[in-house]
Amino acid sequence: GGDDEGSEDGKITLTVATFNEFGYEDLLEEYMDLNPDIKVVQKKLGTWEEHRDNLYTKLAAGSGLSDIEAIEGDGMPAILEEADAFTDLSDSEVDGRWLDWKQAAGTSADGKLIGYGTDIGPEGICYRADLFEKAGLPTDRAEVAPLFADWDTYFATGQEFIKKLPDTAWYDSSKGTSQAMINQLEFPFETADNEVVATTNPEVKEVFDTVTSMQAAGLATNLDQWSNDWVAAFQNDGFATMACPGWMLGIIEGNAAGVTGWDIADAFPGGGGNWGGSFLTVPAQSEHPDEAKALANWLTAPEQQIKAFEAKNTFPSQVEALSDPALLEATNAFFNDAPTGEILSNRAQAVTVQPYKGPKYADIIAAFQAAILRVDEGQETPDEAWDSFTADVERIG
Amino acid sequence: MSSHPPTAPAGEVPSSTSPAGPARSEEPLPQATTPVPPGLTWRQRLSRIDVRFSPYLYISPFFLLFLVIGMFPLIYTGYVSVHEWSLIGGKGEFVGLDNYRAVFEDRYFWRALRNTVSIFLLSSVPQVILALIIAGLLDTQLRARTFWRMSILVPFVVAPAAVTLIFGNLFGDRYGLINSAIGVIGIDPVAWHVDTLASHIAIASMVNWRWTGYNALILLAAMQAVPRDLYESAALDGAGKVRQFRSITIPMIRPTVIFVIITSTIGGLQIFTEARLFDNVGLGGSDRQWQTVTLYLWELGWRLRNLGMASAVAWLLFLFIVMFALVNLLLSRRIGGGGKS
Amino acid sequence: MNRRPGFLVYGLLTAFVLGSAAPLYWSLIVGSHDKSVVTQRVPPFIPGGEFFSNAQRVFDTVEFWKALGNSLLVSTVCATSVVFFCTLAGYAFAKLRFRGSNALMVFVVATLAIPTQLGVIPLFIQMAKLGWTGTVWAIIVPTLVTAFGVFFMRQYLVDAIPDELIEAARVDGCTMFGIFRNVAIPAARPAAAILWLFTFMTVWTDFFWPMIVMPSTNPTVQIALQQLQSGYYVDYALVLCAAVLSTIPLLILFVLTGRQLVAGIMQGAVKG
Amino acid sequence: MASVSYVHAERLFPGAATPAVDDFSLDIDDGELMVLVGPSGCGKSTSLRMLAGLEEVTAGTIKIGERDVSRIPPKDRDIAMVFQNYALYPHMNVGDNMAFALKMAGVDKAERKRRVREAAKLLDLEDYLERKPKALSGGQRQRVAMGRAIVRQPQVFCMDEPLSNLDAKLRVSTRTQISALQQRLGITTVYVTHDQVEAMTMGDRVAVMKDGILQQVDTPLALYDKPANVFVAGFIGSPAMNLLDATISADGSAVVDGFSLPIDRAVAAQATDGITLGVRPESWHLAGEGEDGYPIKVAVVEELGADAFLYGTPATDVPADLLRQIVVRVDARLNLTKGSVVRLTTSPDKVHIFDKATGARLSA
Amino acid sequence: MASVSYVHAERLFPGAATPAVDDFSLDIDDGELMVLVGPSGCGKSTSLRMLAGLEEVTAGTIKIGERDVSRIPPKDRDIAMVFQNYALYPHMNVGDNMAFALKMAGVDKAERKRRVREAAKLLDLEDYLERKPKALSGGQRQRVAMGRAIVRQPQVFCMDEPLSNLDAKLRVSTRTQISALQQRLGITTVYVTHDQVEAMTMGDRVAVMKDGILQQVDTPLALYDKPANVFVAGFIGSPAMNLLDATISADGSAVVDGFSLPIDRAVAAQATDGITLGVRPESWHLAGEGEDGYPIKVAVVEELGADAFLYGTPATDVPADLLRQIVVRVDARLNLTKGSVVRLTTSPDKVHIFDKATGARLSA
Ligand SMILES: Nc1ncnc2c1ncn2[C@@H]1O[C@H](COP(=O)(O)OP(=O)(O)OP(=O)(O)O)[C@@H](O)[C@H]1O
Ligand SMILES: Nc1ncnc2c1ncn2[C@@H]1O[C@H](COP(=O)(O)OP(=O)(O)OP(=O)(O)O)[C@@H](O)[C@H]1O
Ligand SMILES: [Mg+2]
Ligand SMILES: [Mg+2]
Repeated sequence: GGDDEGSEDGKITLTVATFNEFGYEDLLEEYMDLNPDIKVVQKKLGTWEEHRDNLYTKLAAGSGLSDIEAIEGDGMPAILEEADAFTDLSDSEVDGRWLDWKQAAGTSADGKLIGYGTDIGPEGICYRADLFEKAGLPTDRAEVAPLFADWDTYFATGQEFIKKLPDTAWYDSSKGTSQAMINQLEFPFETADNEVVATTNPEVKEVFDTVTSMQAAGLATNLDQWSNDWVAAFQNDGFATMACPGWMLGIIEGNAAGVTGWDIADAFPGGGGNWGGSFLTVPAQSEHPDEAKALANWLTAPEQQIKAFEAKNTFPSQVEALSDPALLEATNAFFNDAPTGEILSNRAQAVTVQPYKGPKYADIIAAFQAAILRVDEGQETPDEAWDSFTADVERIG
Repeated sequence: MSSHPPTAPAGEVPSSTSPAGPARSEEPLPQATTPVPPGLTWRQRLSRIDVRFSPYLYISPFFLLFLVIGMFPLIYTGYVSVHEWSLIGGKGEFVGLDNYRAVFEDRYFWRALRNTVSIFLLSSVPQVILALIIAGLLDTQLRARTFWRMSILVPFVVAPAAVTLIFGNLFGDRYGLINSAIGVIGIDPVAWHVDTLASHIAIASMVNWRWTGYNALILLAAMQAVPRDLYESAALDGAGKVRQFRSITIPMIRPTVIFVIITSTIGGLQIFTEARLFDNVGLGGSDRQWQTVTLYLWELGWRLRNLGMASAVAWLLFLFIVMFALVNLLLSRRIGGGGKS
Repeated sequence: MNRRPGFLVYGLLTAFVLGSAAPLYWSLIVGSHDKSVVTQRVPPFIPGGEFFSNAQRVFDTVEFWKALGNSLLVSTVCATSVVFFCTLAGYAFAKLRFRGSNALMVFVVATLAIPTQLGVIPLFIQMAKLGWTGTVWAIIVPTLVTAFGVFFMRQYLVDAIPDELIEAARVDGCTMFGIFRNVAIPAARPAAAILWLFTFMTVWTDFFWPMIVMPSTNPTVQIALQQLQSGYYVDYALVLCAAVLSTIPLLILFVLTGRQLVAGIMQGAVKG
Repeated sequence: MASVSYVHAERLFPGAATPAVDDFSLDIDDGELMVLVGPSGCGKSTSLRMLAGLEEVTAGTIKIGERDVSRIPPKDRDIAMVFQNYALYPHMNVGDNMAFALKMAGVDKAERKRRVREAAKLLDLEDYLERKPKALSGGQRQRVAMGRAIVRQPQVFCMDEPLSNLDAKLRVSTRTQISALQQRLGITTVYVTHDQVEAMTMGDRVAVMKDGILQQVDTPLALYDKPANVFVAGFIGSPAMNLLDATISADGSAVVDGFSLPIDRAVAAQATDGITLGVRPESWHLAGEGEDGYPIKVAVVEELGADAFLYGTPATDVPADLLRQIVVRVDARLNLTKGSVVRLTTSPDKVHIFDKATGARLSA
Repeated sequence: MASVSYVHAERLFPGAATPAVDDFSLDIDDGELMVLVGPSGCGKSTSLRMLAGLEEVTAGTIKIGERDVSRIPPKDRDIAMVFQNYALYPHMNVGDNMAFALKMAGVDKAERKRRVREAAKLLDLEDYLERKPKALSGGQRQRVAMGRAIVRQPQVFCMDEPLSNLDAKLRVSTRTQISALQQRLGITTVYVTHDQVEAMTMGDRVAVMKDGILQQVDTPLALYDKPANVFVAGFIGSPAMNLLDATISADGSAVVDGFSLPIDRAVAAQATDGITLGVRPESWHLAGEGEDGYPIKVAVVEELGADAFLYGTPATDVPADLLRQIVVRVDARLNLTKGSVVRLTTSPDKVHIFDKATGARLSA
């Protein structure tokens, strides 16, 4: 980690640690061309979880963090708790750059801007047009959209679908679906003053009940999202639809390589929803906080974010970028040449509610999804799963 | 013929106070009744010091390093375990045994304990039995015996991480090779990553695969140390091969069997890599079906960032290992029939 | 008796050996096809031609070269240091009479039973304080000596060096270190080679401790492997190709020195 | 009980160029104690193990009584064996060790107990029945091994150097015990040793082997008095017979180191080439004053109390060599100073004559 | 060269109740070969190792010449040692083995070479200088061990059972070589063995030890003829002296098993309690026809060729016991049937008399 920092031939070396795909490869080259005295090294990890373990270990160690560390949206509240370990990135230049809720999510309780927003995850619904056809459903994305207008019609369509094609589930996983539904609640697990209400909030219980009853009805694959079998299900007509934030498009394309028929509808049950999206932070450990801040600033500027979108479908969180023609005109060949830029932009604008995420948010939603998975896997009845979820939440404290 | 110079040069200062120094305790001074020995030369004294202190010099690197990296952490773990101690914030308040209580009250701890014991039993028992059989097979006049011995050992060079990835693939719930294979003979696919027992079997099989050959070699070595004439004697006495294995081989290698059981116990209670990498979440399943105690420790410390509680688990784990080793020792004694005489 | 073993013995052994090799072979099969092979109903039974392109992807995806370098460095340094210090201590315990030797040896043996996990937390805190986390030092330093090494060398040297040999050297005029150099080291050589091998393999295959102290950006081979599987989707062709790649160095070592390794394991046992 | 016959028996180890035991024919009478003796590696153990069934017979046959046992597994041969290291089962106590074979044979418990007790009484082991072998002294272990053989009441005892793990004193006393026991039980016994004293003192007859080939079978005294060849002559007797290369002079006497010794001319005439003379240490006399004799320079006189042995080198022009020595048994109280020269004589009837080329005995 | 003296030397091992060597005083002359002999565990090796400096002296002193060496480290004592297992450095060839001590002493290379070559010549090892010890036979290794001691030209040789790893034949020939060599070099030598034959044949004088205590020091023949106590009497001589418990009858003769043997009355009178009679096997005669004698039932006759030994049990009412035997040296060609009874006589001057309680010799 920190051993290759410092300057060689008078150059400053900056390290940027990201996970999954931020689409920064070309951008960093470009930045180095623009700033000949700066060398940027990118450190890329597979998943946010892994990146987070790494990040915390280094935080604990007090050294070894990169100059810029990417943080996943759900993890941001916990990071804000450790705000002292990060540089305040407030700057008049960036005021108003992001959607309000995005900027708020990167700001600590005492008003320090800790993270520069990169992308957001406006959700559409991806679907298999070919399977829809077999099931006698419409296939055109405009005709499909109404089917996904709200959760009721979405599930009802699912019931139809599985009657026709019993070997194929309606959606990819209870986990993904429940995540989408939670993302539409305002205070799912914690109140504004961080009181944990996860198990008493009737909305959460409703999500739980809905998802588990739909599972019972056979709409779900019963697979753990991200598991090997889940991956394999892409290749085996395992399911027909899934909640689909922008960054998911690349993943579908990867997992479903060779499968034709994927498409994306410009609709999301219950309006809009946001899933994911990240931030860039500059740890206080950094030896070059100013240069690092400048780089983070540049990377999260609208122009650059558009390029990142073009590279990896990471949907911009910058106000200006949303109206950028490059974004609006983007299409995706794998998804039947869908105008993904426009669709996702529409979906972003449909987002009206952002869940409040307190410091325990990440741990609680993990427990919530684990409870649902236990029902999927048949380990527990919904009631038992709810009880153990309650216990887990208590354990989280 | 004596080509040696006189040993005590005239100029040597005879020290009237005897030159025993630190040697006092081990080499008593000559008693008053015997004449005081002539003073030793400086060289002779040096070589006495050499003899006395060299051993300590030789072992000191080990003990110094061990103190720093082994002993200190051990005790410090105890210290951490009675404090609130977060991964990032560091030491907090002294909380006494609260961390231990928290551990005991956590149902996942008990589940981890259950899983650990179950995985350990599933791995060590078949492993020892299988290793005994393989060792028995190898303990014959084989052709190309080095080849066989090396072949048996191949899994040992595959790192646990790689083993787990490979087996994780083989044990895929829907599309794994093993489910395909048992599908051929008409058995329904097993949900290796869901069902508790199945996941334990899968993890145990990784451990078994890697260690059986190794243990077989250890047992083989013990078997080969059994004097051949005992077998000949038994053959003359009318015992067949199986009977010889039971009446001669097993009792004769009992100490080694116990050794193997104890080491596999210690290893079995520490299973981590296999459980951590069995899925890509790394917490031991949705319901912690296969979360082992060490994995639980890791979750507490590095996911929930509570080093205090994790330290408490570390100490508890240590106690369990000691307890298991002792129980094992007693049981194997009893079973081996060593209780008599 | 000299009866040669029959077909049954060879048959059973062959089955075990095939069982030992099968998983590795399977990962070679998967690692040399593209990723679709995993979900095929009837998998292929011979390796395909994608191995090198998969390997290329491994090197592109994670810092595998760096991981190999780190693992090689760490394993070599640890093995060498363990051999040196443990031979020294093992010899002292085996052959020198000194006050407290028995108690200290008991202590060494007792520490064999202490799980590594027990000391991990303070060790981690310590490493963090020293600023070594994330560097190879964090792996090297805790493995500079091992209780097992001391125990192993002691067990070996007890029998390998007859007491008379040491006494002969004393009578012949050797100093204590002279005896160590002229008598103990030559006698210890076979065991030292085995201990070196063993330590090398143990350090190479270790996962738990590197996972805690090494960042994914400066991984060992095992950490790099884990990264490959922890993506949002697991590309098994990639992962198993890497599993094979990570095993190749040890396999080579094994082919070269397996004979000694086997001997070592068996030796350790008879005397243990 | 039964006689034992080896009929042209051979054991060729896989991969070996020559058989370890070659064309071995030997008849052992019912109740006889036959000793196989010879230097290390000569095939004694192999011969014995062939009889026990522990070693395959690659040619020829072995019979016990009238039964050809060459292909029969060991347990069906009705043989008991006493091993050099006793091969006691260390995890069983003395009683169980003795009873094990009976248990395998399905003898019932009461009978087992009776027979073990009987054997233990015979061997004075009654107090040790509950002990494990490691709690016994060497001599006691040896007796347990004997006991284990005795309880089986087999047709044949096979013993492979059963005394070699005992110290010298115990060995001497135990060998007489074994002889006595064997006579009392009257069980045909094949006894292997490399120690010629043991062979001489214990055997009814002794079979001398070398390089897998049987050299001579006879009673101990006959071996001593009429060794069939140079090998047997040198092997039997301690200190060994003096073997001297000689040429035959014109007058028919033998010439050794330039000194002539009187021999039986008729015998010498049979020699093809040179001859080898054999004279036992006790067959030399010191020549009287003025009497002629083979001159020997005294190197060492070993006083053994009752006897003394003089070791010396021929006092001739041939350069002295520590390794080539003449041994003479002399009176214990004779005072011979080292370096002095004595003159030796002997009588023709005490000189053994062997063909130098073949080593075969020429004298009657 | 130098004399060696043990002056009340003691070795008490830490934790042991009694010293392994106790109040040991012994003077060894310059150039003498002193043999320490005794049963296993009697402290022979310990005594020798105290001299070499390998074992601490816990009380008393040891001198080499006039120098007190009790506290001096081994390497400064100018002693060479030959170990039972030879202790050859396995990774060095024969030449290097022999030169090692010289190298440690800083002797220059040319001189080392010269001395090694000289010793090798003496021991007939010249052809083997390049070989590693494991490529040598047992006898050759033994010679290398000797050579290693010789090249150092030390003041004292210490040898601890240097022959016990050789086979019986080689042992006999090697012991005479060692004696010859020692005489030639004239170096004071302390030689440890547990074999009384070796002790008798090799020592200028022999020191007999038991339980850490010196029993008797004398020339071999003096030990044989006048053993100082029952232990020495039984230990020296093979087969051992017959030791018979006796009571003294009214007429002053000794009564054994009801049979009376004539003894020197004056001596018997000194006994406090009972006496023990000692008669060597060769001191018995078979009584002539009608002559009175100690009746012995013949158990075994061991024919050794030159001699025969008769083992028998007293033919009295006392129950026979395999373990208590009378040994008689008889004529080799005498035909005695087993079970027959012979009558033994001896003469009073051949009977050794010991005090039964103390074991000390009473006869002159
Ligand atoms: N299992 C075997 N394989 C090959 N050769 C063997 C085997 N066992 C013995 N031999 C060879 O057969 C020959 C005779 O061996 P055997 O053990 O019968 O000798 P021995 O007379 O008993 O010697 P010793 O007195 O040393 O016990 C030797 O040359 C030996 O090397
Ligand atoms: N290192 C030791 N520690 C304690 N006791 C010892 C040690 N070495 C020897 N002894 C004891 O000292 C006594 C004498 O031992 P020593 O080795 O001198 O006997 P020995 O006469 O050489 O016997 P052997 O003929 O068996 O070699 C024995 O009782 C032995 O148990
Ligand atoms: Mg043999
Ligand atoms: Mg000794």
